[in-house]
Amino acid sequence: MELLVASAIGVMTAVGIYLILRQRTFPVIVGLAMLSYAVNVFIFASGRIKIGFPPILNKYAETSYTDPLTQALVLTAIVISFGMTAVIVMMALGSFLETGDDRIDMTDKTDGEDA
Amino acid sequence: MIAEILISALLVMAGIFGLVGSFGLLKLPDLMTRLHAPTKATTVGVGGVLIASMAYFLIFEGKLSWHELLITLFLLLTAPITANFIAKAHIHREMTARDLPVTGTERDWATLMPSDEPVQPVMNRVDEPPRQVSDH
Amino acid sequence: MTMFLRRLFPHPYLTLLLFVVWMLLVNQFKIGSLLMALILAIAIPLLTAPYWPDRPRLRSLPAIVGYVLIVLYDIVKSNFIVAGIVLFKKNEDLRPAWFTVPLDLKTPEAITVLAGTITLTPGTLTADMSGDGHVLLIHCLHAPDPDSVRDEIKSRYEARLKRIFE
Amino acid sequence: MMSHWIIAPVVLPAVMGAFIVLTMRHDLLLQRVFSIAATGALAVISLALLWAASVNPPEVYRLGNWPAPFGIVLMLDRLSAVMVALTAFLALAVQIYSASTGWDTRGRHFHALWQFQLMGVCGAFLTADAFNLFVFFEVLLIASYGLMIHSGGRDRLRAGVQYVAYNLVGSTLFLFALATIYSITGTLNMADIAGKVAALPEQDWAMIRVGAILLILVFAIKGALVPMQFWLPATYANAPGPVAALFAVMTKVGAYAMIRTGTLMFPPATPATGTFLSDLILIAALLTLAVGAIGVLGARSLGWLVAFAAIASMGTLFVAISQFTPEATAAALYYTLHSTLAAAILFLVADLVADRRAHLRLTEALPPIARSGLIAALFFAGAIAMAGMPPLSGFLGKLMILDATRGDSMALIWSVILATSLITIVGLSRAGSVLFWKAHASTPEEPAETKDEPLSFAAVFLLIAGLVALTVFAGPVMGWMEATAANLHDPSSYIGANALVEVGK
Amino acid sequence: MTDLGLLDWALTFAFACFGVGLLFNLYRIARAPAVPDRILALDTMVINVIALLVLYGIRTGSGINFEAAMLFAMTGFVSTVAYAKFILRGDIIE
Amino acid sequence: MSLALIAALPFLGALLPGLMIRAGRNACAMTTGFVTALALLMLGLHAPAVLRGEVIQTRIEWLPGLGLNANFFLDGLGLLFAGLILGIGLLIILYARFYLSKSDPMGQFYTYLMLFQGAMVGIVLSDNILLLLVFWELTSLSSFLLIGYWKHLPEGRQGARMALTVTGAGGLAMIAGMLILGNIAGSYDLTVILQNKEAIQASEWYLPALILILLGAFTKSAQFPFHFWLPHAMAAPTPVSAYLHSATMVKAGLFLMARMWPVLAGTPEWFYIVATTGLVTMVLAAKIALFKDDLKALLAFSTVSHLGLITMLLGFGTKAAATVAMFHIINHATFKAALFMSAGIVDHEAHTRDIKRLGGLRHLMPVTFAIALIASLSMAGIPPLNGFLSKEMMLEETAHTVWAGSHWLMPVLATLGALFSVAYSFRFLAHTFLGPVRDDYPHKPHDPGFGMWAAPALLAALVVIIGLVPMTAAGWLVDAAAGAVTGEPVAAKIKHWHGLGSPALWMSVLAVGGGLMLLASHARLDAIWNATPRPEAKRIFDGIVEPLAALARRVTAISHDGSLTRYLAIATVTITALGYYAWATADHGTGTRALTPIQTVPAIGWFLLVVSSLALVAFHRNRLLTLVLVGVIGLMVSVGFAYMSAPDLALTQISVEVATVILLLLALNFLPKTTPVESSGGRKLRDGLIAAFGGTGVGVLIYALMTRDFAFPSIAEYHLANSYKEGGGTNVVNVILVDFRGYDTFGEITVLGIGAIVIYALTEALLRGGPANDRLLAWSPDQRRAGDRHPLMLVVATRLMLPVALIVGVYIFLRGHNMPGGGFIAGLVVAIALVMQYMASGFAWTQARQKIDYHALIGAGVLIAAATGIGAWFNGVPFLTSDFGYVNIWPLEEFELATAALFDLGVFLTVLGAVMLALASLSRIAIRAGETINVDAFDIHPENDGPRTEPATTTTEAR
Ligand code: NA
Ligand code: NA
Repeated sequence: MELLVASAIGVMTAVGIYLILRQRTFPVIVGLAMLSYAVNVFIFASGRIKIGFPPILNKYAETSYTDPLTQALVLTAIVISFGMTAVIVMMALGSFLETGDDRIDMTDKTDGEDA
Repeated sequence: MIAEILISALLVMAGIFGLVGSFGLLKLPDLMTRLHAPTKATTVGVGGVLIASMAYFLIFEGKLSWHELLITLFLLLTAPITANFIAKAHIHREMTARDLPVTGTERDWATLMPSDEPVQPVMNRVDEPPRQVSDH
Repeated sequence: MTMFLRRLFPHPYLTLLLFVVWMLLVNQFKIGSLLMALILAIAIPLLTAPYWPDRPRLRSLPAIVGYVLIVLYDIVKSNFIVAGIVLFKKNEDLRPAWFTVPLDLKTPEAITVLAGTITLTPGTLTADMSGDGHVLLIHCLHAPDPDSVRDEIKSRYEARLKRIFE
Repeated sequence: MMSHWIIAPVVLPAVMGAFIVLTMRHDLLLQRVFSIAATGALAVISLALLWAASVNPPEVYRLGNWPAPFGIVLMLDRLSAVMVALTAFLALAVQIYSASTGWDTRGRHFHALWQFQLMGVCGAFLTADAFNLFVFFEVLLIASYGLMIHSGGRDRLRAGVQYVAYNLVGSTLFLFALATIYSITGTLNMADIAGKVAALPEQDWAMIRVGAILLILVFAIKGALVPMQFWLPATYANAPGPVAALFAVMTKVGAYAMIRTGTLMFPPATPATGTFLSDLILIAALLTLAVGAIGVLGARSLGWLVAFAAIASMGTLFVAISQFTPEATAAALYYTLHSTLAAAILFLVADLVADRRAHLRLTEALPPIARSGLIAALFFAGAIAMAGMPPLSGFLGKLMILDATRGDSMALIWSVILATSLITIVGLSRAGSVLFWKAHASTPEEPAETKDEPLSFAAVFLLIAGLVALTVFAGPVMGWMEATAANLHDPSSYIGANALVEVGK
Repeated sequence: MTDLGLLDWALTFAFACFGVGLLFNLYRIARAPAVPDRILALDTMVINVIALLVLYGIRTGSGINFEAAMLFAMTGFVSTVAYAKFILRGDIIE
Repeated sequence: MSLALIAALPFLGALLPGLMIRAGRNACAMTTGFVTALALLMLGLHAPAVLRGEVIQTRIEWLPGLGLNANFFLDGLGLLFAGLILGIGLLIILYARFYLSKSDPMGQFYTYLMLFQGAMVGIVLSDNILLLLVFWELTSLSSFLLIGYWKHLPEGRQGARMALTVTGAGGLAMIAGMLILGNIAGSYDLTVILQNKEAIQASEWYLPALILILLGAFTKSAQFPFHFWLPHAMAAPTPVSAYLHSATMVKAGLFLMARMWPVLAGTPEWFYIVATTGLVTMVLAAKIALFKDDLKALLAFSTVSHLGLITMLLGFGTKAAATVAMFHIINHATFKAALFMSAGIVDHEAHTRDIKRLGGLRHLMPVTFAIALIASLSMAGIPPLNGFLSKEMMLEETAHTVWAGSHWLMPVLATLGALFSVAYSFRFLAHTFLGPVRDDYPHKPHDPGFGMWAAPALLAALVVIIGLVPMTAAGWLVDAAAGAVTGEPVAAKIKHWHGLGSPALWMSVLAVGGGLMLLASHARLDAIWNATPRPEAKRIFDGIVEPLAALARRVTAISHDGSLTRYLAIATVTITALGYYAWATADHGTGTRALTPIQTVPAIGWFLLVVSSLALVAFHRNRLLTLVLVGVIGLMVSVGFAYMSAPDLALTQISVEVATVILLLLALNFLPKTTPVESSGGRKLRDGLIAAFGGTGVGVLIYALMTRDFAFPSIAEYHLANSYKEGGGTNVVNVILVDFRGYDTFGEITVLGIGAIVIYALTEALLRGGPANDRLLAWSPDQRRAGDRHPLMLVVATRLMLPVALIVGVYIFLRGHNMPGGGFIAGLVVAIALVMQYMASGFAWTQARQKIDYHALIGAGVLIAAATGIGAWFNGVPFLTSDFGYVNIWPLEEFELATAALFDLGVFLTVLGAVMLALASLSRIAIRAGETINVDAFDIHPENDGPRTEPATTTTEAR
């Protein structure tokens, strides 16, 4: 499983990087979402993989559990990146409505010359 | 033993129907026919698995789990809506009134009814001189 | 009193349903659960009542149960038929068809149940509705004889629903 | 346990922010009164904390009463106390400016976002938990997104999107780094990490080095260290003036985190990481100085000029940080205080000009503005502070940094610092001459329109007074910073405060 | 998991069926004439995943993932409707 | 203390003019003059002691950590310079009062002047080289203000910038030099450094320090090749020129060389650098002065030349030469200040300084002529004036100096310099004042009032007095100053006549004679001069600075061109490369942890995930399809979590994923539906490589991590062990979230809440007016829309599903502490249920039927969470300390009454409010774009006909 998880993280990261290098806001946002998927799984995997041992305590059995801490961290990370995604989506929309195009580069105007 | 056979049978049947559902998606010729396939995956397929699960937990673990029933109900409730929406999307995208039977009433099919707004080209092609806004 | 009850239970069947759902969710039969179920089953319909104006009156519980059983039976039966079609019938031999079902039903809820039933029973699928809500557009996977399908829908399902809802 | 005051700099703005959103979002006056009062209270509390940190050893605050390293703890030491105090005072002055110039009326939720921004910054300074640092980075970032695009507008939004996108990459990187570090050390408490990293078996060194460098890169983004500085100019130049002024402390969060990380978790003496972090920081810092100074000389608008000046100051700061010696760290801390105020002053001056001008381009002159003389004087003060010229504290800071950077690379460091100073001086003098002198060439008459916002000028004067105080009291301030640096470079008391103790729950 | 051979076999069979089903769905997502087809495939995929989750619950004798299955059903439905509504109207919550 | 006060007085005085100008120009000038006079008086009180050879010191601790202290000392050198600065300063204040016109802001002028004066006094009194640097840089700054005083003159602005740039650069070099010096001496105190000659001159850092310090001195004193800025600084008002460029600022460099003379001088390096520079400067500048037509430019180059002379003398490194240097400093200050003021008077009266337009003023301005006559004769070195005395002594020194083995080079060049000096001095006099009266002056000149000529007249008197009785008038001062410079007692012998055997006599005669001859042929030489191409300082300076500025502009514009894609590419490459570097430069043993076996169905899931991700790259232009693929990926990630023992993650991921897709769909409605092809093949390849590079790095890293065990036991073990016992919950993840790390969660929900209000505020800003609002008002859909907005089946189904989903939400909320679930997921479930309702019947329809304010939800949520934490304070325990107990209030469900549950309620409310507020904001945009609001729940009602809608304005917009 480790190989699958690692390669999946790698692929998602790569796709995310490729997309954040595009020139329109939309693919960049999708790329950021991919990166956040990738990093979430990365955090999760950094607690090592254990199949079939969820961190729900079982009073009746002597069992081992998977790392609950990384899961909690991922949860926090998911929520935060959700908030961030919502904001950037909205800002991208606002920027599109203000300017009439959804380019992410500002090369048409090299210097923020106006007040 | 009988329970085991029963559950196994349910599972096998469920598996087959689930697979048929997905296979239909591949095999059938167009969207409208393909749309029929997943109903099987939904109903007998997942339904079978869920009932097998209930039975399994009741018989082998000694606890009756009702969650599966809820899931089944939910899937049954939503499947028609899903199908309806995808069909409407298909009709909207691919079909005209001529491709469909007439309603026989004064109005056309709901999806094909004229919408209230005119259609314009994409916004960023509108050549509107950007107005400078300043806070000052 | 009736007024009070109607206000307390804007949707008695919904209340019942939620009560059952809660019990299914908590998966345990205790007094506490029952009480919680009751509280929620009363509170939530009250909260959501504005989203469900003009609720239909359901006439008879046995008719509802009967209808559900018939539909379940039909689902299983027709599943096999359609699975056969998917698996064994060549695409060239397939006779998909569009047809319409004019409605006698007027209640939105009833129409929805009918449309859902049509979709759930494999082989047929409710694709759309006429702009006035009086006709359903049905797609049939393999219907050499659409008229018979329409007739069966009307007699087997719609008629029963009419009894339940109107 | 001293008190709950340690967490007040987080809870107070958080509650105030939420309170504003909940109860007074329709009444700007209420917002102003409560928000400024809260910031004032924060300033007072921060002074108390500063005092406490001065007389007491580092103090731990166990959130949820869980023992370290299992729960999250806050640490109040001299460094975090001074950073919180800096933030509070900067925020107070700039907030008065915002209210006085009416910036807070030009969009919604200014004050709530302001409070949340403070919550995030203070939280980041106080926490001793690496993941919690991430969380508060995010708090301060998302609030900064809102403040950056406050009142909207075409360029601001486009720059805002870039700012957010770039920082989201940074946030992702932060998580990669934290997961890597946790995956090796099995802990998140920074003091605990320090101990674990120091004792790390050799086969895990490569991983911890990767984790460390990724972490440093996150802080490099925040601190605008080349080549991660690109987000800054457009962001700061397009942000509302007071927001940019407040952002002056945001880059310092990066610097703070770098100091904390580099002295606590990965000090150069640690075998696993060695000096490779400090070497990289030094190279990047010198480049940052160069990029900043060149940008000051080449900026076409005042906003960009100030932004690049801020970058250059970060370069100077990071040069000092990269030495990781007590002397250099002390100098870095002094320079942190100075450069934060200096950048804020210039951003506010730029805003004062912007308020009276159609544009801030430096390529063409516009007629003189109302209160030109006063604003020019303020600009002059800010510019000499930023350029590190006497008599203001920038000169002292720079002298201290030069004095503290003695080593193999002394000649290089000195050359870069001094050469970039010259470039900065030239750039600033050219800008000032176009903005305030050339104007008189086109139309000799004074403009009729005058807006009187005495409080906004008072706010700038307050910041300048801060610089003057830093200059006059350089001796005591520096003495304090030396003690702080000594604590940082001998983190035993910090680590000791985090030691596992049984806590009665 | 108990050592019931038959049930085990049936489970494996069901796993295989729904697993292969997923691959079919993937094919339909990758190769389809239009987006509605893909939405359909995704919807079916959700259903297959639900089935797999429940099967996994039987195999491990644990009901821990039932909530997940329930939520998959709910979110699968909502997102399918959202995609379709987008095609139909552009604005999904007009 | 009093020395510090002398230095501080001008600074304090700088505060007054701005104020006193309100009382009138006289009051302003008098106040300023009074302050200066006071400082001068205080200095004078110290003079007797200093002349006795005492050194007066004041020490104030400032920045002891650095060794920068406000230490002052006064010796003969300091006395000489401070006296000049304050004394001439006083005269300048007087002169300026009459020179400045009514339109000039006089308060500003005096303020700058006092700042400058303070900085100069500070320099000459500093006993700490860092303190000296402070004042040194201050002179650059204040002179910048003074030179640029006439803001409207482009020459003024440019001259100011040039002066600042050149002297600033020198100052910076000097900082380095001084730091080195201090480092060698072990102190930054001058008195200490001055006693460390051997250590300093023996140090390997001596030469660098010397060069760096001399750079500072040379730039300040306008020595070749840095002489070019001084003439351009002449755009300043004449009082400024007279002050800065005769008596003070330019002499700061000389002062510094004199100050450091005891430790730096006496080496060959010193001699060759300083003496040569001085000599070259003297000759070159004198020659240029001869051909300047602008009176002030002529005087400026003359100043440069004389500074060169003094520099050369200091460079000789002998006691005698240093003594002459001191004497000439005095003399030059007197005659040059007088000359500048005369030139200013001419300019003031005739409205021109162009020598070619002048002449004959002797008749019109006799007083001015008299002053100028005395001063310029002194400058020319005509006996018996003071200029003659020091020039003679200078020539004498050169005659004994050997330069690189040559005995004649020094004297010959020095004589040449003197010759030029005679020539330009006489030219100044002759071409301005002699000759016939002209009728084409721009303004008819006549002598100004007494106030204006009083100051130069006084100076001219000094010229004469020192010339006549040098030993009485200046000898004592020269002795004191030279004694301080050389560190030995000096008794200068200043005489008019050294006898016929003195080489200086003949050199002098040669200079005067040659000079007069040169002047005679000036017209011809001038023609040649004008015809000769030569480097023009301003053009060279501009030629350096402007291209550099342009280059900086280009570099900045190109590197910071607003291309985020490039910024991100650079960032990604940097991150990845440094990651690899960190990895490659240390040990990474192979992991020993046992691998988890791969099963078939998970492998299929992996395949789906990977294929969909890659498909995203291929299909990303079709944005709707992109979202469908994101849906697949999200699904696979969630189910992967479920499989890998993370049910809470599965629940969260899937609900977040849906909420995200919905947000994106809402936004996509207004965005273009496709992404155009913009990247070239090469660009795609580049990005692909970067992506592959980064992805591989991350994959390798996590694989390496997963295949080894923690180096130390994880803190998670504590969480597992204490979750139930101490945290009261069996779902350890949830207990971590609401208890062990509840503080993280507090931050996290705040993030969500902030995000929502950011979105809200942005929406307000967009709808407030402006291009976005205009675009929305003019908006119409870019795709055909179906006729049926609220399909009946969905509406009806939702009526049932909403309550069910809500009850599921309650269930998930309540069980969270022990089983997968909790406030966050519950919040999302409820939010999604509400979204379903929105999709069914429309936003506005739904909104009109509920009374919850989403802002309030967020605020209340955060406040509840915070209050839960604060509540702990009242128990005397830290923020967020939880308390719990299983409460069994019969007959209710046994539920846990944990403060953590209350905290979770805060989480729930915030999440719900945040998601809903974000969606509501998007809907408001749609409404502005012309969305109508339906009156009925669905468009098609079988019992009535057709959709009924109304314009949005009649209904309350979303909150
Ligand atoms: Na809408
Ligand atoms: Na939970």
